[in-house]
Amino acid sequence: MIEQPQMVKICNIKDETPNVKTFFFEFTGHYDPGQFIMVWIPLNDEKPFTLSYINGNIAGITVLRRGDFTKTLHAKKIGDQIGIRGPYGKGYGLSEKSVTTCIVGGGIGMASIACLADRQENATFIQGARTVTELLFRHRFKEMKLCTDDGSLGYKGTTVDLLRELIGKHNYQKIYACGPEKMLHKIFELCSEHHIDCEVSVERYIKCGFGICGQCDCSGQRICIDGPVFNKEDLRNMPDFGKTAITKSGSRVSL
Amino acid sequence: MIEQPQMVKICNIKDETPNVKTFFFEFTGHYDPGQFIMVWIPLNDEKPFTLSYINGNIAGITVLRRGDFTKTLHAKKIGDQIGIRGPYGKGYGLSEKSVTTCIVGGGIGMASIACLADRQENATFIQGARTVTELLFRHRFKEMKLCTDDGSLGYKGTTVDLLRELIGKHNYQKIYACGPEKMLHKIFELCSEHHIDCEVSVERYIKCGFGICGQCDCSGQRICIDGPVFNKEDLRNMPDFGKTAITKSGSRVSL
Amino acid sequence: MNGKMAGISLSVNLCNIRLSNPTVLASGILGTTRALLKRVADNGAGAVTIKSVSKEQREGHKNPTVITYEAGMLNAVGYSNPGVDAARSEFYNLEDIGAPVIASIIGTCTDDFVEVAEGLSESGFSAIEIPLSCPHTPGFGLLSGQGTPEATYEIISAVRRKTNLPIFVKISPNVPEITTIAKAAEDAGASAITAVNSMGPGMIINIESKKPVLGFKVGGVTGDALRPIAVRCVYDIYKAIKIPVIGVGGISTGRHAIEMIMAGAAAIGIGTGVYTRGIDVFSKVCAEMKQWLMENGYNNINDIVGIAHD
Amino acid sequence: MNGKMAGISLSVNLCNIRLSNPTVLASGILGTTRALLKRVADNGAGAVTIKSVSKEQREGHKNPTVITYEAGMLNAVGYSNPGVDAARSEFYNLEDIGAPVIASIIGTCTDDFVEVAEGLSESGFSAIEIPLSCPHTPGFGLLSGQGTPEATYEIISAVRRKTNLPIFVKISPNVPEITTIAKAAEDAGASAITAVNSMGPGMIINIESKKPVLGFKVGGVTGDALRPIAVRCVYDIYKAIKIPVIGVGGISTGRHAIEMIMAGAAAIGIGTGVYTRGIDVFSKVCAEMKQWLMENGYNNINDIVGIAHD
Ligand SMILES: Cc1cc2nc3c(=O)[nH]c(=O)nc-3n(C[C@H](O)[C@H](O)[C@H](O)COP(=O)(O)OP(=O)(O)OC[C@H]3O[C@@H](n4cnc5c(N)ncnc54)[C@H](O)[C@@H]3O)c2cc1C
Ligand SMILES: Cc1cc2nc3c(=O)[nH]c(=O)nc-3n(C[C@H](O)[C@H](O)[C@H](O)COP(=O)(O)OP(=O)(O)OC[C@H]3O[C@@H](n4cnc5c(N)ncnc54)[C@H](O)[C@@H]3O)c2cc1C
Ligand SMILES: Cc1cc2nc3c(=O)[nH]c(=O)nc-3n(C[C@H](O)[C@H](O)[C@H](O)COP(=O)(O)O)c2cc1C
Ligand SMILES: Cc1cc2nc3c(=O)[nH]c(=O)nc-3n(C[C@H](O)[C@H](O)[C@H](O)COP(=O)(O)O)c2cc1C
Ligand code: FES
Ligand code: FES
Repeated sequence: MIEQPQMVKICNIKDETPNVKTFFFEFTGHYDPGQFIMVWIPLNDEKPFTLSYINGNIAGITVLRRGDFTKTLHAKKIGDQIGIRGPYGKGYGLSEKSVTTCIVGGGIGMASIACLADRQENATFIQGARTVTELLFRHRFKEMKLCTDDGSLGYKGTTVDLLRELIGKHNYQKIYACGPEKMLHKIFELCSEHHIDCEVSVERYIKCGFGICGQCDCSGQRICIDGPVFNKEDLRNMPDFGKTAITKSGSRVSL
Repeated sequence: MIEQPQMVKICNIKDETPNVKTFFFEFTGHYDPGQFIMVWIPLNDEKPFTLSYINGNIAGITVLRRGDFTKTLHAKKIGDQIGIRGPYGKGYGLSEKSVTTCIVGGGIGMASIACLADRQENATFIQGARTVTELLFRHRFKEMKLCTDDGSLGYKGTTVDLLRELIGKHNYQKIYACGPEKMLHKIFELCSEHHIDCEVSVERYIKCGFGICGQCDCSGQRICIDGPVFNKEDLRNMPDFGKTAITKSGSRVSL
Repeated sequence: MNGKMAGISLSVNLCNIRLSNPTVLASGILGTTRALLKRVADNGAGAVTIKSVSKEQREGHKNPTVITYEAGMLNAVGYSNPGVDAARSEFYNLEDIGAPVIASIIGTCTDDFVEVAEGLSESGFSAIEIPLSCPHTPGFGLLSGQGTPEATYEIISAVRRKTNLPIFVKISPNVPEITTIAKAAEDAGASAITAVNSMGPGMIINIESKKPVLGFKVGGVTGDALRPIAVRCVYDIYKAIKIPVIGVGGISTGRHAIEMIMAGAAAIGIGTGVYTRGIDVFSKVCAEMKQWLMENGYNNINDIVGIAHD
Repeated sequence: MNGKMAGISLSVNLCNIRLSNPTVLASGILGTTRALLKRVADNGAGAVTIKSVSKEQREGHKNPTVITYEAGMLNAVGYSNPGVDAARSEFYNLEDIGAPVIASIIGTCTDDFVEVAEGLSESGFSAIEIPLSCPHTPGFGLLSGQGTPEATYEIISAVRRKTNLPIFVKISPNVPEITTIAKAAEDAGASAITAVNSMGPGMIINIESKKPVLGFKVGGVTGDALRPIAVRCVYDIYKAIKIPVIGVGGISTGRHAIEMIMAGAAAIGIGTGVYTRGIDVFSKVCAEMKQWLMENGYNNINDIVGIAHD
């Protein structure tokens, strides 16, 4: 394979929330939910995003506006081109229909888990956000259990609080999660405690995307190629998970 | 394909005449009679030879001692290694059994035509040499018609003389020939005159063997990749054939 | 589609030489005889270059002189050529070739270059290319110090004084500051820069025999391995000088050609591509360029020259 | 077969550092954290090198920083690193890594090199590698003139005075006379030469967007494209100096490693090979080397070092 961006035309843009937009483009490769692509804006930068939609040969990325790159991306119009390469990494492993599963998305982590939710039938699906206006995909997934930190909609509290309650009632055998690492770490602890399988998607600073630069390290695991999705056993051997990460320069910071 | 020599062990050596030896080695690739391989002696040189024997996975080259390279080759012992690459070029086209054919080998040109004679059934096979001790493969091809310039064995005269006589008697539809270019050119003229198809193998100085260096030119045809075997139509458009050739330096010399 | 493609122009004007398309047969590939030049022109080349000619005849290095590997080709032909007098008789009636013919001349000293240039001046060549950059022939190019700005200036000025033909100076990618060489050539009166010659040299060792494979042990590296280096050289030179650049190195597809042209090449040379895609690589590359131009809304190749700098 | 292979020794002594095998993780590949170094050692590397560390933290160039193409890889990471103080806390307990760890240090001036070398001197590194040869980071390597014999001599002598660790000097293939740099390093007290760093730089233009792909536009070329150049550099340097050479460039198989060792390398670095064959490229290359040695009647890798020169 040759790791170089291919230009694609943005064929549609959807405003999801005031700070989140979904960009649609043609995409024909194989894609496992949880994998990511690198999105290139020439002369600007190139950063990782998961596919949040796949519909025939149209895929979408759902992007939260944060810094320079995502601001530039948000300014793109229908017809503009972006470069994409990938998909990269190891996605979520789908469960048998008979396995009772729960999917948890926190914040923009929803983007990563949406395609999984499309494919994993009969799962409980929990979404958490700080407030009602930040909730995503409410029309797409009608059965979602919603949590907001401020109680502006649904359960008042975190996804972890709600998950803890639900675990008491349901016999989940497998939990999938994507969101802030603090949330993921709590879910990992919860799953360890209750002996539930889990798979979570971990974020680190990505440069190459294919396992050579070492930038995305988490305890010797390369997020980009060994992850981004890890299971409970993997995470047990990743002491950095939930604790520290290395930045763009390689400096170690506490989470 | 990667054009680099592979080392093979010489597993047998046969003295054919005082000046000609056959070297046998393992060879598994596909080979069309008339194609050639490049034979490398490390730190010495690398030159073209046709395969003169193929028997299962053992092939042979039959080499006339001439200058530095063939002298060094003649000094090789069983167990020594040589490098080979190829086969290269376009070989002879085999004829249907129903086509009456004649194969003509002159001097060391016999090496090129021997594997064709193995495969082309029911052909008349003529060999010419200066004298009896230079005749090749007499045990291998029992039915050969032999000519010597000095009359020391068989027909006294050239292969062309004999061929002219035989054409009178037999209705050859196709003639194959390899040998000195003067002989080839006469056979080509003979075939043109009698409206007989012919294929002859032309020699030029070979360097790359795969069509890039231009060293083996004959009227815009590259011997190494467009030939070395050409048919009557090809030859008609090759005014250099039988007349001039370019040498190792590119100087043009008359034949 | 074919109808639309017909409206797309590949023709370029290179130092007042009209090329029907920007593909040029690079020197040292098939340029040994008049007949081969004609055959290459018949296969679609916009211009053809002869194999470099020196004052005296040269046999070149021992074989193997050309080998390939995973990423390209290595060669150390060693400038075999029949010498200027023989070349003059080989290359006659060049108007009938069907494409402009470029002479390539080499020398071991300034006087040699002048003598060979003069020797070929009446033959009908459209331009003279002067490689100062061979990495594997003692007495010539990099192995005799011709690749410095000073030597480049001296040699090119001397030839400039003796001929009215356009002069293309062919330079090496193996130098820390390629633009200074290009500038020296421009200052000396060069009409265009050919960038680049083969890089390295490189070596491939056959591990079974424990010996370097090439007869000369080392040779210049060309083909895919060279392409990004050549593109960067052309990109840098395009910014640094005003005369046109002929981009050479690793081009075997229309996309490669377009990449090189976007970097700033007014025309593109093809060498190793004759191996990877056959002698009709020229017409293939042209068809692919046309296709791309059509699909991307261009109808003239000249519109994209240097566009990557915008 | 396995019985026989067990009798074959790959272990090498490099400047009195014992390596269980000659494969070394090249600098800049995965060497960002202690955990990754350990993982590479677990995957069979004979030694591992950290990503180059400068005095201050650096974010490096914008992405894309690493891309691949038909013949290899281009990178312009731009020496992102956390700076020497952070590196000291990252790289602790190096004895537990399972293979010797080599520090790689960079600087914009001689004092920086000295400061970084001193800053890492108590961390348990087995050697210090000093690249003077990066082709794509302003202020460092070739872009700040560190690749000349004079600069090499100055920087290496200065560091030599301040540390007792073996010093490996990493040099560029982009210089007309590589042996003069190797000699300058040897004269300044270097313990070994690492040859080579990435070549070029090269450029790849995305023709649809008409823009260079790398964030820094140009980047060093590595992988298959580089191998014959690297082999030739090692071959030349081996003849020119007495200290050992670590051969780096395009090695991803046992055959490649053996070729480089025959050219004169006492050990071999692997970078791009981590991409082409995976993180276990080290154990794969070792298994392939053993297999070849066995089939060819050798039982010690040291017996073939430089054998192509005989
Ligand atoms: C595997 C993976 C999948 C992702 N999927 C999505 C997604 O679907 N939707 C979405 O909105 N975001 C996603 N992200 C995060 C997204 O890459 C960052 O939000 C984006 O790069 C921010 O760039 P910026 O220049 O706008 O912000 P900056 O101001 O540069 O940074 C804002 C935050 O984003 C992080 N970030 C910046 N660059 C990178 C990078 N190269 N790699 C990882 N993190 C970075 C920074 O560490 C910081 O925390 C994903 C990240 C990873 C690792
Ligand atoms: C396609 C082809 C197939 C051949 N097959 C055979 C064969 O099966 N058996 C055999 O004995 N000979 C064969 N030859 C000829 C053989 O290549 C030469 O005899 C050999 O190269 C001579 O090398 P030397 O150094 O011993 O002699 P030199 O003294 O170098 O030359 C003696 C003669 O061989 C010719 N010659 C030398 N080098 C080459 C070269 N690289 N390419 C072509 N001709 C060369 C010279 O022009 C001269 O006429 C073949 C040649 C060609 C082109
Ligand atoms: C076999 C071979 C012979 C060459 N001979 C010459 C030569 O005589 N003069 C010259 O200027 N360049 C010579 N070159 C260099 C080419 O003209 C060209 O610059 C180089 O091959 C890069 O282009 P490519 O990658 O398309 O092959 C030669 C290259 C090859 C492969
Ligand atoms: C992504 C990447 C980053 C690199 N970073 C560094 C570096 O920080 N310091 C250094 O000395 N060399 C660096 N290099 C060069 C390598 O160490 C090595 O010399 C080069 O890649 C050639 O080896 P290879 O062909 O096996 O990759 C880097 C190479 C790559 C591909
Ligand atoms: S991003 Fe480079 S190794 Fe993961
Ligand atoms: S030998 Fe090189 S083209 Fe035929």
